[in-house]
Amino acid sequence: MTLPFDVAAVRAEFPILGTEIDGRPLVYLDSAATSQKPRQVLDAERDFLETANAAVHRGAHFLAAEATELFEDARAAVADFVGGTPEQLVWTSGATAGLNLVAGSLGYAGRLREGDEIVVTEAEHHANLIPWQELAARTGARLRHIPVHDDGTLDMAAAEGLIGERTKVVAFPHVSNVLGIVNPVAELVALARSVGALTVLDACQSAPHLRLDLPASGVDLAVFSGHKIFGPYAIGGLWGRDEVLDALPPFTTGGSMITTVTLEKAEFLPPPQRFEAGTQPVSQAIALAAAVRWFGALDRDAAHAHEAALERRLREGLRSIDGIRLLGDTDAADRVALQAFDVEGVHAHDVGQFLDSRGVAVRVGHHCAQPLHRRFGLTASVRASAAIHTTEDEVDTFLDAVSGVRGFFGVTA
Amino acid sequence: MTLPFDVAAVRAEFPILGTEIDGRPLVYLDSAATSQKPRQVLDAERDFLETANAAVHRGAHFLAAEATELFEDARAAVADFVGGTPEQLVWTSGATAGLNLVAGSLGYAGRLREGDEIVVTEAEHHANLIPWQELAARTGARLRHIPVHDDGTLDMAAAEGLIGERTKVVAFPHVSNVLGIVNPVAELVALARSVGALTVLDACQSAPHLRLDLPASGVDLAVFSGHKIFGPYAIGGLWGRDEVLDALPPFTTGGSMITTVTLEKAEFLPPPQRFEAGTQPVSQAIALAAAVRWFGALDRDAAHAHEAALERRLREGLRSIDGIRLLGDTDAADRVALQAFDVEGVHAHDVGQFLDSRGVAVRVGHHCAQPLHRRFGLTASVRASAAIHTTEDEVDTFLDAVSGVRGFFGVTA
Amino acid sequence: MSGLESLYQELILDHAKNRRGFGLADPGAHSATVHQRNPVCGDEITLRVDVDGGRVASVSWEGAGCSISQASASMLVALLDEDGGDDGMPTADAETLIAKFREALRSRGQIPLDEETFGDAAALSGVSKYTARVKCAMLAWVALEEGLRQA
Amino acid sequence: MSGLESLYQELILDHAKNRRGFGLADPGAHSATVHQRNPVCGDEITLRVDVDGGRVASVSWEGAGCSISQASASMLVALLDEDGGDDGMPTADAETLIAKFREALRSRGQIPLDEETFGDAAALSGVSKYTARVKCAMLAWVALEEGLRQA
Ligand SMILES: Cc1ncc(COP(=O)(O)O)c(C=O)c1O
Ligand SMILES: Cc1ncc(COP(=O)(O)O)c(C=O)c1O
Repeated sequence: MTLPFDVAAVRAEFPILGTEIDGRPLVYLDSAATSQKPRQVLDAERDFLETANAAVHRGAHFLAAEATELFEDARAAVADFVGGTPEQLVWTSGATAGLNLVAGSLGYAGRLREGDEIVVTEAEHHANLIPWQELAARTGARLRHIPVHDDGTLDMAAAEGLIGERTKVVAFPHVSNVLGIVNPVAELVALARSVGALTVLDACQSAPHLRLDLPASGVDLAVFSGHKIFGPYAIGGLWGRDEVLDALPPFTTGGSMITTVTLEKAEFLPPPQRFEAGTQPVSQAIALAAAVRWFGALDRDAAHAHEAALERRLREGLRSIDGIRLLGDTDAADRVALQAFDVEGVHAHDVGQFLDSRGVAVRVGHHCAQPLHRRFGLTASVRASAAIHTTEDEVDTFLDAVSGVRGFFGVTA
Repeated sequence: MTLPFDVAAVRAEFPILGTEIDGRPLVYLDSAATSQKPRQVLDAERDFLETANAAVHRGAHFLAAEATELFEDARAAVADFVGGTPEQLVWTSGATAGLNLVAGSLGYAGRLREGDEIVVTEAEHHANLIPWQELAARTGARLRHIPVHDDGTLDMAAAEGLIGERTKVVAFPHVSNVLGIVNPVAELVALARSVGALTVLDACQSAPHLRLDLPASGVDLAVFSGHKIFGPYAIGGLWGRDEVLDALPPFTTGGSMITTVTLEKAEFLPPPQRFEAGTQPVSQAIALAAAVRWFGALDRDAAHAHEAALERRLREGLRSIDGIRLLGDTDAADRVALQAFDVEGVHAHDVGQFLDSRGVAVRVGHHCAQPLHRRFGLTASVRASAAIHTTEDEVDTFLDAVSGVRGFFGVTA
Repeated sequence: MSGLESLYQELILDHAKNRRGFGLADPGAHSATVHQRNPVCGDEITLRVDVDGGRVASVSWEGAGCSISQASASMLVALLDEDGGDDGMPTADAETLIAKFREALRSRGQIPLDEETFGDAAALSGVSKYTARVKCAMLAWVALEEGLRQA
Repeated sequence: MSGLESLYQELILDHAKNRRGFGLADPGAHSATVHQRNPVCGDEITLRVDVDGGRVASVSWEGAGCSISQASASMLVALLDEDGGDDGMPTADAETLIAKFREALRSRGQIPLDEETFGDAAALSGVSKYTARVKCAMLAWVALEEGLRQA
């Protein structure tokens, strides 16, 4: 038996959660856009900057040695958080940068040619779509996509037909940032492996909720963003299998990733340094390590049960309100506590404004997933997304506010 | 008459400057590697994260609106710091990222071909060298370099001969991070303009010391790093003329830089957003704005006089010590307070270790400028670099320590 | 909820439902058709303006978006109709109106829109306190500005 | 300055000045030549090892770097000379030594190098407290490890 999860104790670590909006307590349901940061993370970064800050990997002086150690310890902590080794963890400025690195490096390496195919899903965030479009345009490769069923799950039968001999890359989200559905990673990896294609996992929306073991997942490469897992902005991770990273050339170049440089030519270090040109996000790495240490130290089973309860309450609550249409409404798959929806007759922007007046912060718009919205006949939707600090009461406040939307805007059933 | 500069008041803003190393006060002479951060910067970032943090440019909710305003105000402040408009200021993760963006984008745009030439200097930081090597290798263009005289100044006669009809890009440092000499920007721009070449300025080492007016300087593009101008890691700026940025395609792609996206194709926003794929370094932008506001509010004339005095003391002091050879020792050019040197008979690493035992933090190694070191017959040097918070006493402590180096290591004249 | 009610006045919700000028008219001899988009929220408008003898002869539009953007477009048409009389508003006057409208909306609640000048559109005054919504309210007006430049 | 003096013991400065085994010998029948570089500080070494009948017959080297890296290479040669006797140290013993040396240097001052086993190289114990310098001290030893693998 797991103990009930102590959400009050968790909340106490987040200074911003005490904010009031127009006299009402803030209900922050926009964690999928960016998460709030616990005190531990803010303190870790500030402590570092006030006591140990110096350029890493370069100096003989005391601070430099201290900073280098903290920085490399941070790499080990974050690598461990996703199940990998420090050598497999490349710092990036975020998931978008990681995906561009992979697509760009494959392009520079000449790994794609005319006739080759790249497969993504219809549920892609633009960050896992446009870099592949650009790579396809530059190489003559063809970009194809796995369609999404009406309930939001991937059309795996179609995937089987799509992934074939020509497929060189299969890139997909672990969890779509609109649908909240956990995609069948093992099945997609199996399909890709059977044709020798590289798999690239967008783990942005799974990392804040699920326990990740990337090496065991079978994917070749994966990306995530620090600011979505209780860490700072401007840092993220690219994880890759040793032999996969080893075969990739650098995407960007500069200091700290070289061995010998002449005016004519440079030789590059092995991974991960090969991909880390220039001064790295040092204080952010240390803060991100604090984030994953904090998060990892929670009772993850109890935390998961808490989030699962939030998810059900959110989805079932929305379902029971008139005129609400859910995006990705299925019991046939695992989900995270994130739900996008459309309010019939009221534009998403107006819904968001109404909820804001009740202190409820949600995201409105296309959530960087225009193709997916188009597939559901929408240009925008409203998305509520919870985090480990969200309470059932907050979900209820949100649901209560949503019930008032159509009345306020004079839409009658 | 300018008032004497109040360095004690400045120092009081830097918590880390109170550190003791083995019972001796820290003398931080490694600001050219990374600068320390004043309280204002640490506070601005923390305040933001505790009270207003939210995803920018995307939400209708209160925090999102607040965050967006602060973020765009920050852009305006940093743009203003270099003399530009907000539309001309692209956020990057640092100078290296900015230079890779420019070189990569020129490559994608097909702006360089076989037979074209790119001109850099022999005094380049690897960040302003390797991206051009890579671009040259990918396009068939030729990379050439302006040599450096024995005294560290650029061989402008050679530059005149080198920059010609085939030249498409001239990239150079405003101030070399090893030589500390201010390069003749106007002359180089004139040469480049006369042949219609694009100019790219690496302003990493000038931004912390000189007042910048990039539009007036005549360059087309310029980069700088936040962490060297009292701001956070993981952020920097790329400044460009409107028409120059406008003609560049994106280097990386993803969310927030598009208008319409289909599964097949994306359309991009105008600059600066076109170059800002993915979640931006929001809290870092706000903190960097705090840095330049703090720095900009100092009496810059008095500050400059203070730094000029430090520079003279540093250079003249080193000159007077036996067995010291300065890199870039000239009175024939403006300089910043940064001096690299070689101690005859003692390896730079050992010098650094010795100075560290006296509490003095300097940088040792090739400082990401291997070709320049090779040109002076060295593989490594020691570099002392001051900032606005450095005192004359600190320079003296440093000089005193340097005088003891050869004795300790048993090197006799 | 007074903030919200001042933002979404009855008049705004009415205009958003009964949109004046909605449905593109056939292009005239001196007409321009402009497409504007708010990349942040996806609001879109296609606006057609017909200019005749230095006057705004007709404005029609199509589009999708939040109630603020829809109401604002509708109110703009109503204003041009009412103030322009039979011949239509002089283009110079329309340009002045747009500039004043922009100034007020960007004033963060400092400059109200007066009913005398802006008619029903004065109800949009409340928008200027919501910086994230200013672009929604401006969409049709920016489209008209661009159209007048082209026509 | 006791920290500094324990790092730079007399013996270290001596070895750095009078380097044992400096200058590459002619390659033997079963020799390997290895180049190692410390990308952080630019220290470089080229080391040649000659293996004969499962024993380290000779080691010579060239290189440039800080006194720690130079002294460490010199001390390594001295140790092999003294402990190996006329026939040279068995390669398995050399490998064990290298492993122990690495363990001690990475121990952050926890594991000292004993003189019995490491001879003059025991003077490098102090390095293990300076994490930034561990690579300097390891350079020659890593080169030998690689050389034994190849020879
Ligand atoms: C002259 C110069 N250019 C470029 C860089 C690269 O800057 P960053 O490492 O912050 O990207 C530096 C500093 O490392 C520098 O001193
Ligand atoms: C599924 C998914 N992929 C990619 C991204 C891009 O992440 P970032 O903007 O942090 O680079 C996001 C978030 O914006 C996301 O939700």
